[in-house]
Amino acid sequence: EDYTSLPRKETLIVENPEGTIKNPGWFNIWVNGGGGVSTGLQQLTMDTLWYIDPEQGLGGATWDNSLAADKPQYNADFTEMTVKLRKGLFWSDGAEFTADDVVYTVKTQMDHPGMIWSAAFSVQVASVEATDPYTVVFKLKKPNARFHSIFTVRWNGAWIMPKHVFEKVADPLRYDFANPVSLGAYKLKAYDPQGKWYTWEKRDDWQRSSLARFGEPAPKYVTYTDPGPPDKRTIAQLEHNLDIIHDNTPEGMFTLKEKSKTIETWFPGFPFAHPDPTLPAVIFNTQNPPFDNADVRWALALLIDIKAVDMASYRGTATLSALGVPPTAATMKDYQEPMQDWLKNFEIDTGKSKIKPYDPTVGQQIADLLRKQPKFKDQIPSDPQAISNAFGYGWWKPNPKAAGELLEKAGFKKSGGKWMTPDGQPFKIRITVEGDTRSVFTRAGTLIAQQWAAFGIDAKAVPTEKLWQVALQPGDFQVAIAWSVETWGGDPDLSFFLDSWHSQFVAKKGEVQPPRNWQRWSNPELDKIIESIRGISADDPKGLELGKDYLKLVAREMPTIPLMSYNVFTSMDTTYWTGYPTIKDPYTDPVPNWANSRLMMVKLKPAQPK
Amino acid sequence: MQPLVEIENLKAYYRAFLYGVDREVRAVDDISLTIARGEVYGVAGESSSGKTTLIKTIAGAIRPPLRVVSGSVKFHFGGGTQDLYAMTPEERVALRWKHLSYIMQGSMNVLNPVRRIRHSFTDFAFRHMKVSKSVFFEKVANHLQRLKLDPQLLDAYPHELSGGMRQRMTIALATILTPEFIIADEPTTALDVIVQRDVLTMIRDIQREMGSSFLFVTHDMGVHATVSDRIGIVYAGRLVEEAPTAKLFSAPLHPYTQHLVGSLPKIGDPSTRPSLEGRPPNLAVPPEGCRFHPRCPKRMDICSQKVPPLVTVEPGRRVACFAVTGDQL
Amino acid sequence: MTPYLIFVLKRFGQFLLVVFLGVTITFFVTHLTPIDPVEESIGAITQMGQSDPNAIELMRQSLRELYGMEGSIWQQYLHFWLRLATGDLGPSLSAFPTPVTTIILRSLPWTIGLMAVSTLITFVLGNAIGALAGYYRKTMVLKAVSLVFIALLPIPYYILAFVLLIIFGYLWPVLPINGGYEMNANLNLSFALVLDILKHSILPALSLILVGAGSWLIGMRALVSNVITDDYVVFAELGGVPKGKILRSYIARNAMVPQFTGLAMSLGGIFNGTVITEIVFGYPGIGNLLISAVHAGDYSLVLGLGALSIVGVAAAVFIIDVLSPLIDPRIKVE
Amino acid sequence: MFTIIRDLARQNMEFLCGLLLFAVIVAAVILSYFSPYGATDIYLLPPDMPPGSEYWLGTTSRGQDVFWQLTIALRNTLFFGIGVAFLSRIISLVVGLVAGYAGGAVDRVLMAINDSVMVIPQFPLLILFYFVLKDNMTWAVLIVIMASLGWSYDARLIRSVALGLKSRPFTTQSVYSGMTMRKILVEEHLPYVLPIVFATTMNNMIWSIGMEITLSVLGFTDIETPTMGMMIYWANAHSALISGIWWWVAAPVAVIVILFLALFLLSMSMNEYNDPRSRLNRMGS
Amino acid sequence: MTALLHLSNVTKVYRQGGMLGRRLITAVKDVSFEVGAEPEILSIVGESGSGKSTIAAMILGQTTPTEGRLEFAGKTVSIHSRSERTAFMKEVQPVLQNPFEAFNPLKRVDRYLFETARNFYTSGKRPDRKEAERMADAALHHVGLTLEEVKGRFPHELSGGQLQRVAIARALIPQPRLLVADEPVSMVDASLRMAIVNLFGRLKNELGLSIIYITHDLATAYYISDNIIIMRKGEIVERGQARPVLDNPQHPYSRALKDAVLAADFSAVA
Ligand SMILES: Nc1ncnc2c1ncn2[C@@H]1O[C@H](COP(=O)(O)OP(=O)(O)OP(=O)(O)O)[C@@H](O)[C@H]1O
Ligand SMILES: Nc1ncnc2c1ncn2[C@@H]1O[C@H](COP(=O)(O)OP(=O)(O)OP(=O)(O)O)[C@@H](O)[C@H]1O
Ligand SMILES: [Mg+2]
Ligand SMILES: [Mg+2]
Ligand code: NI
Repeated sequence: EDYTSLPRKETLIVENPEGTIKNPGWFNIWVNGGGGVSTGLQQLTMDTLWYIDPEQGLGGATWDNSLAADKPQYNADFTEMTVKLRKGLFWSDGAEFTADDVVYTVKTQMDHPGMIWSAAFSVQVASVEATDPYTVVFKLKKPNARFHSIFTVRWNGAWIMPKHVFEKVADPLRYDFANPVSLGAYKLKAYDPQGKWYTWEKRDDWQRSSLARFGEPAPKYVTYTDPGPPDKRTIAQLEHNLDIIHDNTPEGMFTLKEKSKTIETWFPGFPFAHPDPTLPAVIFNTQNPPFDNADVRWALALLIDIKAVDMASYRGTATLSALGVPPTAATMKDYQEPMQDWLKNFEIDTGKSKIKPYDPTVGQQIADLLRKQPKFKDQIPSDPQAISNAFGYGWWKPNPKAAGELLEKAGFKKSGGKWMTPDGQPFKIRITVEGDTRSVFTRAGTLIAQQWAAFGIDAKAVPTEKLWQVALQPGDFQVAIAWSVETWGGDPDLSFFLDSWHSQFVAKKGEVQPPRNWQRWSNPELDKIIESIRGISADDPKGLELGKDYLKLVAREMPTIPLMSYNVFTSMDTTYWTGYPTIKDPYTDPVPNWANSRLMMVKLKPAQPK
Repeated sequence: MQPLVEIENLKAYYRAFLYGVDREVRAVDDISLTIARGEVYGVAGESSSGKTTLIKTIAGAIRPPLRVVSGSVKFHFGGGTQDLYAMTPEERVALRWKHLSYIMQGSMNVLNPVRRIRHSFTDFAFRHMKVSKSVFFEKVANHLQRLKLDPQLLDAYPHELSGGMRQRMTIALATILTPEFIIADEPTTALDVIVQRDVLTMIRDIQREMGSSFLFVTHDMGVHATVSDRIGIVYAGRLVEEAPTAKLFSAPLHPYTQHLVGSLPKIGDPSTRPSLEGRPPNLAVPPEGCRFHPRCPKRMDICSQKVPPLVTVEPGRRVACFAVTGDQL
Repeated sequence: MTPYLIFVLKRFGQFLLVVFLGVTITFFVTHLTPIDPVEESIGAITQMGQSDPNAIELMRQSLRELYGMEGSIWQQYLHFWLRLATGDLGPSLSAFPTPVTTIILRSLPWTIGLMAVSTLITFVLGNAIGALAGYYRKTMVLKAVSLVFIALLPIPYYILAFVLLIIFGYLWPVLPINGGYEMNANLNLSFALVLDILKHSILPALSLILVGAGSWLIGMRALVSNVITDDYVVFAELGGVPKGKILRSYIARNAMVPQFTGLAMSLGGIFNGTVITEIVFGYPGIGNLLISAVHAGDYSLVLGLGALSIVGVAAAVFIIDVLSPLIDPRIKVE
Repeated sequence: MFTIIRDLARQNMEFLCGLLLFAVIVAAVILSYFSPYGATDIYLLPPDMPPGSEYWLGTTSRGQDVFWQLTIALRNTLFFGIGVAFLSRIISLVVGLVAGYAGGAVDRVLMAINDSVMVIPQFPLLILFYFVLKDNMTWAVLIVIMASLGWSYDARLIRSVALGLKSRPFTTQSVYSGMTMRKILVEEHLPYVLPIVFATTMNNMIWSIGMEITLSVLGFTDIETPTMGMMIYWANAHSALISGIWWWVAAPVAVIVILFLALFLLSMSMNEYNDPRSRLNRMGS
Repeated sequence: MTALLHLSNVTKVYRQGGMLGRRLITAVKDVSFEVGAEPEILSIVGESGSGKSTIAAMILGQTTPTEGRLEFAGKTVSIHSRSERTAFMKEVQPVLQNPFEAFNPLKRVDRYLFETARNFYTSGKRPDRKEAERMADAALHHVGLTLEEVKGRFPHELSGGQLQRVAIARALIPQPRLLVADEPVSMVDASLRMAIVNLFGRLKNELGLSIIYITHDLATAYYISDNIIIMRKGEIVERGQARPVLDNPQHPYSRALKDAVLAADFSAVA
């Protein structure tokens, strides 16, 4: 073989947001061994029973039966789940995919604590067996209407292991799975021993993979690479050396838009970025005073001027949300839009007066504001629906007067221009932000701190590396900018995050909180909603109503102040490939670390003839 | 007597700015002297009287802040006449070591400490000898043997040699090309008396053998008595007396010389020696008139007003003192 | 035993002591980290995925067991030395069960290659210009060149590297700006590969040299202006030794002596890697590894890298001390 | 004192340049106290304005005036650098002088500690401190930590000079004058090592400020205190270089360069002034 | 009557090469001598490296002998605490070789006088500034200087002779009984040399001070000293009254040493 790169026209080059992989030769995705995941491994070679697309999906549905031939079948009390598998799917080494692989996956993991899905299976699965080569039956330890979600890819899911490979291995925990056998349409071609890049090649027998249902994947090769810090990604894409940037700074995105004629983005104009189904928010540690008091939380919310926060953080490219779900995809039409009337009439009592805090025109205002900047003038949508999609429906109006009243109601006093807590101490807030890793939210945090400080609160943003491990998990924070809400994106069922908000999972003060519900908020009304959701099936229409109940509850209680969706500045270069997902053809999430982004491969077209 | 070096009205000053004050140190102030071929000329005097400066000026080792203000230094090497301060730098470099070598003050420490001594010989002398390397080192070895140095020492580092050996090495280096004129500044200070004696005799022997002229400085009168043919006494930047060695010791004329000779204690002579009172003059603001007059026992009125000229009182013998020569002008 | 051998042995004892103290301090400091590798691992596993709180508790227990994190810190300390005695640094906690040594050895050659070469070039360049500028004080060109290097010295390395990158990778794209070799390169040893590796190292090396040369230059210049007035230099000048020879064999040769200790230190220091170079140029190496290990609370990897660096620096100083009699013959070891 | 400065300024171009540059720095530091904007306030001004008559050095993408931001950042950075240099100088002086003078076991113990500190990898240690201390990692703490990492090399230098001083006759004279060790070290030996102290101060400041910037660029410091590193951090977080907001980066870099050129020129010309040999060299020309 | 200073069988072995070295050097080998109770000047002469300075260092308490005993005024010299050291320094003071090096060039010379005065007070309480000045002035008078000439001056503002006299004056302040002068004139030129040597003679007579005078220079030793010790390679080769010994040296080495003296007496050479 020559010392040459692969033919550029046949290669799709994608950013791997995991950066440089520490243990590049580790492909055993079932063990957290320092290998990469978004290296193409989970997007191109892994497969499992079902997928839910964060956007609209191919084939007309967000739900996709991938390895499964059909939706999961539960018995009446949700203690047994039966799965029918597709026939004619093969591993890249020629072995056929069968029910044995699924059974092996579950059993092996249960037998090896330390494997990634081991605990999840152990907690739930009583037994699993293959009743025939294409049917698997799970018996559960207790009723669970959403057991299938473990095999349902949102970003990832419990991937199916190749039994014929792993059964020959002495210890699956210590096996690196070099030369990974693929169940996807691609297989490993080469990788950098320094962990900078991975290249996958289309299988000759791609037709024997589940993706083949949608057609032939176009790129012969797909390379996932670490292109370095944002500015370098920008340069690389300007030079057409990087087809998909996973994420960028807003400014980097503006630069690309300005300097490159071949850039495609989710929104063609502002805010360009793809709103991921994740809800960054001001998260209070509600176990500690004064943040255990909803009045205080509301007061702080009314002190935020969201337009300034938007400009400071996303520079106007945020998609705002006043509600406790991210303003994206399915939730837009399922929750955001239907709740508008309720929001407009929603009232809070400050103790002295009743006010209607909602301002439905915020999106419009931001659009107007942006339109004033000559550079962006033409890129700002004007159609009201487009504005709502791009900038969100509305947000709370800043109302310092009401905020003051609420604080006073909570026993705070203002003296000498400074707010004092009920026990006479200066009201001091430290907002923990994530620093460099997610610079946009760091910017938001500093601005919110400034707004609170302007009101007489001693507020300051403090960056912490490893925000999640160091602050959120142990509950060692007052207020943080982070998120505790993620949804399926393409499906309105909120159980994905909400189930773990049940008070049974809230850690005691000083103990480690399981992921989600970082605000450590427990509420009997919420528990009731969660329990009701547990009792119905995932596609029961009643779920939507329960979801709205949740939204109303958190609007009243404000355990977190939702800000916006997690907008990801994914940009796609059309020099070599076209057919990327955009708002016009939202067949999947363009953000390439999502396993769903495998759908792109079949939709892409070479821009230039070979 | 055939002159080899003629120095006329040499003035060399140091100019220094110190804390905003412009200061001029007249370290060599109007000195004239002549050195004959084959002669050993000794310069003696107090510390800081300008001996080193004089010698530097003659050797052409002028670096700021030292400046030659006026006067000339003429050499008659190989029959011709060369004026040191009218030459180009290249011409001066050509003279060095071939015709004129200079052993600086502190000659124990002038060899490159991190290289073997062999290299110093190559650097200094090889260029001038138009021979092959092996012949060159043969010559060097012979020369070293004459100075009672083992030729193997060429492969040693300077610090591996004792002080005496190092000084002899420097001397060997300065004499290897048999220059016509050798200048040395306190070549034997800080040596053990026994070693010092050996080195001095050796210098003397070599000088005689080569017929070179030799100018050297020390304030140790014992050394002068042993080596010099003629001695010049310097006081505060001026030559105050010049005489053949024997005469200088047996009948010094200038009061300073008299004191110098008279104050030396001797073994076997327990009589009390006087010590010279007063401070050495500050060369930045030297006394008016005769510079010795503030400390002089024979001081007269005129001494503080006029500079006594250097008068030849008998052949080869000059002195600058009104008490000796009278107010001749 | 010869005195030199005794000297070497004693000096080696000192080396061992310093390594022992250094590693001990690093051990305890790394174990102070509040980041728990288990929680870190759970974080990675649950990232955007399933997160049944009961399952997570179970996962926590099994990982703790798997990583062998039981036992008091003193037991772990003892265990560490016992293991180290056999050359084993244990498994990495963030890339379990891959041994720390495997992970380090993968990146180390890149770090050493880039840093050793650029350190040496920097050393030679900085000292050469410093020596010239110290000797020929009035030459305008030298003054200007020194000034440029001195002005480069305080420029934040990140900025300098980035500006180079923008210039040579974007405005005038002639040099590769990412990685140690071309993406999708064929990594079998070939002339083309070597050439490619060299090409990729130009910018990282250049950036290191540009910021690094200044301090050598300043040091050398000062040393030269001291040496220049030493007697042996003056003597050589009076002896008519040619200027170039004086500069090389007299001035530079003597002024270099203290610089070698500095060189040893910086060569030892290369085991720290250079995080920013690796980040900016995407160059492979242990600097990035270190940062990610710290982030992951992977103290066995941090400690492995720390120990490597400590041994590196201490060994470099040890070697230079042992060799110093060769560099400066005046140093006696009797 | 004044005459010395005037004198130096008159004869010595380097000194004059250094002095002028230094004056610029001092002026900026003084100006920082008159800044019309709060040090940490953002979005007060239109962002991304290029340098011009209204905003001399332009504005940042965060809506801050680069000029005023710079003066405050310079002040903080300078105090940081001086703080680290000052503290670490004290440690290295104490260790170096005592080890050199006392010799023997004291020397060996101090040098073992010294060498151990010298070999410890600083960077990971700093990051670990950052993790351990979190909110308590204030600038003061960072100064102390940096100072306790940055003394060992210089202590060795000072020790080597102190070793020489110990055998100087005037030390014996002091001993027989009945002076205590403290007095001898502080009053007799200290003046001799001060030139080294000054010379190493500049290197130490380059090191500490460089470290501060590196830590900042990696996001390891207090983002609410404007410093040179923080300015670069924010500029970087806003892709300033790639999006053409070059003045946001150029301004702090220029100031750092000016600061160090000033320090370098001053320390160089002062050293020459102190050393009679090179001072006289210059006069001849 | 006990001797002022008594060395019995003193040996000093140095380990060369610091902590690393192993070569042993016997700098002083089994040396015994004494300085009597009556004031005297004792010269120690000998080639370079013969152990003269080592003996001085031992007498001054700077190093301890490897073997043998050193008694001062009948008591074994043992310096362990600071107060013992102060008490000892009150009795024995050094005069250093090079006057230009003996003072810190960055400090005023009077500082050493005042420091000495304040640290070695004989009266009950620590002298104040005035008293210290008085003591310094008194000591300076003995060497033919006044405080006025010295006060506020830096070393470079004084001549070598003056400096050496200031150094001697400083040593006189504690009113010691023994001065140890290690080559006090080897660095000053001929005209100053006699001034200092003559001063020693005066101090012995006027203040009743004993002086150990270490030198290379046989002529001045002959000129000033009462007794003499000639050393070679750490051993005493000859001793006795100065003049008889030098007039007629017995040991071959003493004779060689005498022969090497370059006589300035011209007739002797010619
Ligand atoms: N570089 C210099 N700058 C200023 N003045 C100097 C310099 N070198 C010497 N002098 C002064 O010039 C005068 C003569 O000094 P020189 O060295 O010639 O004396 P010397 O007779 O050789 O003394 P010594 O016997 O100590 O060697 C002295 O007053 C000295 O202070
Ligand atoms: N501190 C020391 N460590 C090791 N050896 C030493 C030390 N001091 C002196 N010596 C050695 O002891 C021997 C005697 O030295 P000393 O200084 O006493 O001689 P000296 O007679 O004073 O010589 P000089 O006339 O040169 O001053 C010499 O060989 C010297 O090298
Ligand atoms: Mg001289
Ligand atoms: Mg001695
Ligand atoms: Ni007795």
